[in-house]
Amino acid sequence: MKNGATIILDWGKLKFFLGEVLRNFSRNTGMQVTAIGTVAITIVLLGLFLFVRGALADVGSRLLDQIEVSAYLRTDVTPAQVTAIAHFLAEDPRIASARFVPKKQALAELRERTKGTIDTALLTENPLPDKFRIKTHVPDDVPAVAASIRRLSGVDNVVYGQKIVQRLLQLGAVLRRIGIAVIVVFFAVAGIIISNTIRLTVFARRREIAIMQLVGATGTYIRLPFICEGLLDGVIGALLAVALLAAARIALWPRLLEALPWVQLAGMPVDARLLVAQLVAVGAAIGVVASWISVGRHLRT
Amino acid sequence: MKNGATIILDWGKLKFFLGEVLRNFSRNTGMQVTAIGTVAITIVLLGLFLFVRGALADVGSRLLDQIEVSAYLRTDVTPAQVTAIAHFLAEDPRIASARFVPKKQALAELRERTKGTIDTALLTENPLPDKFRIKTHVPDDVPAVAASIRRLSGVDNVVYGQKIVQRLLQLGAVLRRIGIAVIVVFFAVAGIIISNTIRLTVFARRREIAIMQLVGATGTYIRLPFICEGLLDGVIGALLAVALLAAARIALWPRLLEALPWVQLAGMPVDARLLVAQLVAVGAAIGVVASWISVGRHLRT
Amino acid sequence: MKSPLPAMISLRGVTLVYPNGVRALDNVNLEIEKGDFVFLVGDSGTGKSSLLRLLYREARSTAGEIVVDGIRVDRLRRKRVPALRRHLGVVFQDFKLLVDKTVWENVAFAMQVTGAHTRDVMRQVPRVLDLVGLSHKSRMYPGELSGGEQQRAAIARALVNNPKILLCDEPTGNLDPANTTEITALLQRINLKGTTVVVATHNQAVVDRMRRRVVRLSDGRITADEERGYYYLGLGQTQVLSG
Amino acid sequence: MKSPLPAMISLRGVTLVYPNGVRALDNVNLEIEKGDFVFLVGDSGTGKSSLLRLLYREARSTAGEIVVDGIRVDRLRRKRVPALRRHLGVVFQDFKLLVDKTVWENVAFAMQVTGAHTRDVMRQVPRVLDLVGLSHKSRMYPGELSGGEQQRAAIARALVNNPKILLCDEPTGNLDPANTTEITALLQRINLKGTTVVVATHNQAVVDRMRRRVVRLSDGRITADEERGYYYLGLGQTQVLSG
Ligand SMILES: Nc1ncnc2c1ncn2[C@@H]1O[C@H](COP(=O)(O)OP(=O)(O)OP(=O)(O)O)[C@@H](O)[C@H]1O
Ligand SMILES: Nc1ncnc2c1ncn2[C@@H]1O[C@H](COP(=O)(O)OP(=O)(O)OP(=O)(O)O)[C@@H](O)[C@H]1O
Ligand SMILES: [Mg+2]
Ligand SMILES: [Mg+2]
Repeated sequence: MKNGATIILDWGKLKFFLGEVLRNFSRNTGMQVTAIGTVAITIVLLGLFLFVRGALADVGSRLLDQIEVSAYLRTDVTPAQVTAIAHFLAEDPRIASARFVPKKQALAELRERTKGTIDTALLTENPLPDKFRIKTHVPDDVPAVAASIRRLSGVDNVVYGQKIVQRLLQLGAVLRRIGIAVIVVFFAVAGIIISNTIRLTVFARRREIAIMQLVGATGTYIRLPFICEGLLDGVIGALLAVALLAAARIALWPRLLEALPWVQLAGMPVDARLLVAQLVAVGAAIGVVASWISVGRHLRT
Repeated sequence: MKNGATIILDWGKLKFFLGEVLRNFSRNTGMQVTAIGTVAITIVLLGLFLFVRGALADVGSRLLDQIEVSAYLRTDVTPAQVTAIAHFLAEDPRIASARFVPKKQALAELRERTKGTIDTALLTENPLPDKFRIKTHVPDDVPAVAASIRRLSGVDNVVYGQKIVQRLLQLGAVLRRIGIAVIVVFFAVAGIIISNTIRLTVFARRREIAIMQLVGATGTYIRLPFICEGLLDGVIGALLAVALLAAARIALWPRLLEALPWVQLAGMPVDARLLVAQLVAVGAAIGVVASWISVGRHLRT
Repeated sequence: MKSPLPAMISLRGVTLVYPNGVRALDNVNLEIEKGDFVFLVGDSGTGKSSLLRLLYREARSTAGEIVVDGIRVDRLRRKRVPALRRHLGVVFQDFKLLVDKTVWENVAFAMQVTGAHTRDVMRQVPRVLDLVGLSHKSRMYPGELSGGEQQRAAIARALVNNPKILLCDEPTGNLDPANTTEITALLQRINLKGTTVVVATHNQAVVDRMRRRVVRLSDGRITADEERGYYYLGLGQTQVLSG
Repeated sequence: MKSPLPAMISLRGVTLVYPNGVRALDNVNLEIEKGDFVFLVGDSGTGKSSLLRLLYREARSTAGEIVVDGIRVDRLRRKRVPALRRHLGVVFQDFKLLVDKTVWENVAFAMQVTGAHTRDVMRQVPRVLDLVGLSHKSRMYPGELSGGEQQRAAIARALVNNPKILLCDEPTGNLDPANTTEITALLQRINLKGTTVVVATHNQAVVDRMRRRVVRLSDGRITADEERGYYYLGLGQTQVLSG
């Protein structure tokens, strides 16, 4: 009589086990294809979402990177006040650059902008004030920075594309929140669907599982092939998703660059190998967890 | 011996049939819950997508509805030319409004905008030109309209937020295309998942189906309860989705309005009853088609 | 002695080779007339179940002609198969009960698929359950029955439509002698009412007691066909048809 | 005569009430010693299978004490059940073969779950398949076997681990007399080598030919226990334990 406590692993057993997994895996091809397809589509959508989210953030900042704050100074501003303001602007970490524009240059710029429609010959003196041109690192800081500058002495008025910037910022915030909600829902959906698939696989084999138990198989012994099946589903699905994403990148990238030439998408810092590893890990984890839970439920009864 | 060709429907049969459907439906509660959940989530996402798509279009146009084209006229423009331009602008169907702004008013506006930073007392004569302020019906037309106005005689220069408008328009176009792709993928996913679920249900009952066939049941007789099961799954899932969407509207609407006060979301013309009917119809169709296909596959073997 | 009447069941040169290459039946010729009672005997794995399977088209013959109640079963179109099966009562060797239906429902189901009136179902089902002595278990599921009870449920289902032909595959394998005697008597009564009965069995006692026609299979061939035979090749008038 | 040795199987006041309320066993007392050969007889539905089910813990007794090979089966923790089952060989009344494994794999599986060496599996499996006369079908799936072949596959699986205790539920219900005789002789040989054998059966010929201990069940109670009994209550020394 064999001693059930001592499990000696030999090559035959491993071969048997792998055969078992491959058999389960290949027997219900249709089922596996749909399970893998589900994982693949979920992960493709996840990948797409991550990309779109990244791209949108990038697009948002690029869309607004021309936004600058103009701080008009009072006509009676003193040089000391100007220095103090320059100092203040240089110290604020949110500010990327601040340039002093003397009124002479401002007039030249106005002239340039309106292309000779202002007849400067008519001016006996420059009517424009001195100003600072300020850019922030991120557009989100613009309103706050503008407000803090407005409080400085010597500053007369602070102007930027208030309305449009505000709206874009609000929109961005809402979209970000919706995005997070969508990704949470997505993970829930993926989990439910894959666990559902494997639960049904187990359900379809409930009679076989009951027999295995009657013949003396332990829970782990019965569980293991299913776990491996889930793992395979997850990994293959993830690899498929990675392939689809890569294909999409190759096929759609040039068209995207063409459609949005001002976005330097190529510059987005993505470590492809890390991303692939992460997506595959997500797939594997989903497969293993889903099958573990699903099989467990049937073993208990 | 009964004549199989004459099927007489009596109350007992109907009761039996409904019992059959309800029994199948309630036996594997877990399975039904996941199937219904899948339909519900798919349809919720579909509803959300449709809403976001509609909202984005609305937001896009509202974001840009302040965008106006300024057509500066030459200082030597003749009254006849001004009339001709006004005429042209009035005739272009893409243009919503065109207002003539004499230079006096322009100066007042400039003064207002720079809040007294231009010392108008210094001006011996108004240095600004006359201009037209033009608004289009849709932001997309802005660049073309601007170009056509620039060609008119008497027009010196046409100015609008060129860069930002262009970028927003490009972005909108790209997002629209991505949106269509996502919705197509979504429908494919929903179809695959639901058909998968029902196929597995059928697969789990393959032995029972084989026995029914051996006892003389026709394909239709076996199919019908499954079809009804699919229908129930689809309809219940859709109703659940509608309930979730309604709850989301009630719970999130005020917060959305608060976040984006400038978007008059309330004004979006949605016929709630029609939408509900459509979503339920989509759910029912998915359920019936998926189960029809799935059961057929198993009956053939 | 051959009757001039058209046979109820007729196999001519029937061969059955399963997809895995096993030749289960080999050039079988057999005529069973209306009202016959035939025992199909033979060692395990000689093709008894296979022969029955051909008659209700669970298996399709590789060669030969099969006629059941005037229907060319070997040529029957898929769509017509349910109608054929409704005219046959079959007791399967492995019962084939629907595990998610009670005994009552299992038996009723076979009637309902024929489109029977509900009031007929309500009258007929308790009757056959009573015949096999299973009335007290009618609300139980197959998983809650003993082996013999399941077998009797399967017999009840085969009887419920009052079929012209009754095919029984090892119908007493799980029954005690008393139950076996009862079921055998039941089959005999049904046969007396005109039903053609074919019983594949290993039960020597049943065959020897009944003394009815015995068709002997051996490795897929009919090796003997006795009019009043015993389980073991005995005294009956032997007429080997083929082999 | 009672032996002072500790019994291999011992039931004391065992009652089994199924969830649906059926009282399958009612205050059963039974001692089976190491090396015994016991027939369990009784009408269909009297609790034979239920009694066996208690021994390998497919069912759990409602009351009473069950000891199998020194293990208190009625108190065994779930985690220890597989180990118990590996020490028993069970031939199930409905075979319980894995439909997606070949005969060879079905038999091997019962060995593999014990953690047996692959080379032992390769040696032992063909041996038991040969014992039941199924070597030529070892690569086939249960769905491709006749009823009797499936039954023999189930017997081979029960034997493969050389169990101390062999429980057979109607092991010859689908077998022809020749096969039945062979299987019975096999069980006897195994018993001679020291294995305790319990056989629930309806086969009168087998019981009457063997003349071994016969335990008679009736409505869940043991009504007779004869040392050298017949299928029908006969000459053997009667010792009713309870009822
Ligand atoms: N579905 C199948 N596929 C392949 N081979 C089969 C199939 N069913 C039966 N066989 C083989 O065909 C032969 C005849 O089987 P059949 O079931 O007809 O025997 P039987 O006479 O009914 O035996 P038993 O008395 O054991 O039930 C056997 O060798 C069996 O292995
Ligand atoms: N799982 C179950 N749930 C409920 N009742 C059951 C269950 N299994 C058996 N029974 C009932 O318990 C009683 C005893 O059944 P058991 O299977 O032990 O009979 P048996 O002696 O093996 O009969 P057979 O000779 O017909 O196999 C029967 O009345 C049966 O209906
Ligand atoms: Mg057979
Ligand atoms: Mg039993």
